[in-house]
Amino acid sequence: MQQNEIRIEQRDSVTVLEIQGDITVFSEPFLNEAYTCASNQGAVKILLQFDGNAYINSGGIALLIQLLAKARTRDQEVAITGLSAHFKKIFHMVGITKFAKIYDTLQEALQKMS
Amino acid sequence: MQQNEIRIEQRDSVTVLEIQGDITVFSEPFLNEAYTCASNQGAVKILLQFDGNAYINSGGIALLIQLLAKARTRDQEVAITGLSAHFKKIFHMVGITKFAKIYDTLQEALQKMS
Amino acid sequence: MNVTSDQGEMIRFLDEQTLEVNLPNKLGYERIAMDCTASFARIVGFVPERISDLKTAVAEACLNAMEHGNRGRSDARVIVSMNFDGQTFSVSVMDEGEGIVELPEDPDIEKKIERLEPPRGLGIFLIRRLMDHVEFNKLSDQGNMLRMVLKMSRSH
Amino acid sequence: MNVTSDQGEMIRFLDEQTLEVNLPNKLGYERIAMDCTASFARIVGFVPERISDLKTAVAEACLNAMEHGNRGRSDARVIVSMNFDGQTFSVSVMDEGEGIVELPEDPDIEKKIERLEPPRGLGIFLIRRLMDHVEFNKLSDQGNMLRMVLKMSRSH
Ligand SMILES: Nc1ncnc2c1ncn2[C@@H]1O[C@H](COP(=O)(O)OP(=O)(O)O)[C@@H](O)[C@H]1O
Ligand SMILES: Nc1ncnc2c1ncn2[C@@H]1O[C@H](COP(=O)(O)OP(=O)(O)O)[C@@H](O)[C@H]1O
Repeated sequence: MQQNEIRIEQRDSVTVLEIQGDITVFSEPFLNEAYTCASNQGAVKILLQFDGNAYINSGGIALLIQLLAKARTRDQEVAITGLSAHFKKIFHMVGITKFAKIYDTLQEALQKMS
Repeated sequence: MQQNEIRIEQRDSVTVLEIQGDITVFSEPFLNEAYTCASNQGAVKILLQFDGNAYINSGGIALLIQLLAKARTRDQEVAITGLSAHFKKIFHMVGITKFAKIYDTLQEALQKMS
Repeated sequence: MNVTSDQGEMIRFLDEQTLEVNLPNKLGYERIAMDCTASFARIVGFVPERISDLKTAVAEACLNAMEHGNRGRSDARVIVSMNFDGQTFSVSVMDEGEGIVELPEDPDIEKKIERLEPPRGLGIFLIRRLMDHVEFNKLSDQGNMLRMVLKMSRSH
Repeated sequence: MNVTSDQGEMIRFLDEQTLEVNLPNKLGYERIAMDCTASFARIVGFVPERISDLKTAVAEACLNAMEHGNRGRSDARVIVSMNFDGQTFSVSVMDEGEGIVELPEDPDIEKKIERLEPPRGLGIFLIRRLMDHVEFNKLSDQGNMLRMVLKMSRSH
């Protein structure tokens, strides 16, 4: 039903996953494929760039937690940008921010990460 | 329940009514007051500037038709801007465009009207 | 499918493609039905332009149900039922009235501006122009029903 | 108010402040309930921030109703009833299940990342954090009900 389009782009040392669309349980194949692809290319710094209008629910957040768990075992740094104020708050509440920095803009993220 | 905020601004020979909010039957007092106020100040060229996100229904369009009818008896020129593509289509369907020109932007309207 | 219960009222069975919104008869609340229909149409894949058409048609049908069908009675209800079968998106708007006595003629803007015709009378015209198919005065368990259809084929 | 008809099923009376959405049990359709609730909350004057909270809470409650209450059964329904009395916006989400057996503890992100706890289990936590008041396992004529409340006073 619901699909994501994910573009992978290397910006200096940072691998940006630009994720279009909602983040729900239906995102699983898309998110996993993009993450695996980035990892196979040797990514060590990964920036997840969400669509500010996306609907993100607990199923989608669970997928992100799984991604963060994998990244930790591989010593990858993961950061997040493109969240609306509401989802920034939600990510704080859940504690995602303990394992992934949240940046307001792509520019700020790229600058601070490299 | 629903309110409009209307700002009246004189731009050279054109009186601009900048209308915030939805256009429905609830807009009647707001729209009438603004139109009367502009007319009393001697407006001859009136530009209605809508909010592109407004919800406009048949009750609101009926109010506009009444305004156009009054303007005609007073030899005022009325034009419209700030409509979404959808409401441009609707205004064409109903025939509003026979009595009020629709412009894509405020700038274009001001230029063509003066 | 409708069946009549022992008490004579009808019980409507809602199937797996059908969604229903039950609204109080309150002017302004047509927006809720409108937003709900738009949300459904977006999920099943209609393009923004057609969703705008649908929103206007649903709002106008609800306004008519509130004003004419239910005659503004605050204890009446408007029920909006929507269904998508993969091809056809249909929306039914039900009120507790008797239906339309006479379908209005298309509005004449010249006459309206000359005040030879009342400024109102645009709702049904818009519904007919925007939807692919419209049926008036259908009998439902709630009373009168207007049913309108949007087809997926027409470039979504 | 609920009354039991001759046939033993319950008939729910909807009052002038109450609006109801009746959804098929389909993952993804929680968005429709969410958009409908948001539309209602916007009309009665809640600010965008609180509407976002409400949207997430309603979506999570609907997901739980679909997955846990109705156990994914495609012929089951989720009913979302919403009411605003001028002060309190309340949303009830009903499913055909037995209710929650044990309220989960708050999620522990460290444990989740260490895989000592499943990644899921965030829904009820979010609902409780975002709403002003939540009641679980209320009995309704549909089965199990979760009721949540948003107060107007809290800076809208
Ligand atoms: N649901 C309804 N029940 C009864 N009569 C209706 C209904 N909808 C429309 N009508 C009748 O059709 C007429 C035209 O409706 P419409 O084109 O929407 O314009 P308007 O609502 O401005 O009169 C109404 O004036 C009314 O007499
Ligand atoms: N409507 C419901 N009916 C029955 N059980 C429920 C319902 N909602 C939640 N639960 C139970 O509470 C648990 C926690 O729910 P939640 O916090 O939303 O996380 P998750 O849905 O990811 O498990 C669920 O796993 C389920 O056992």
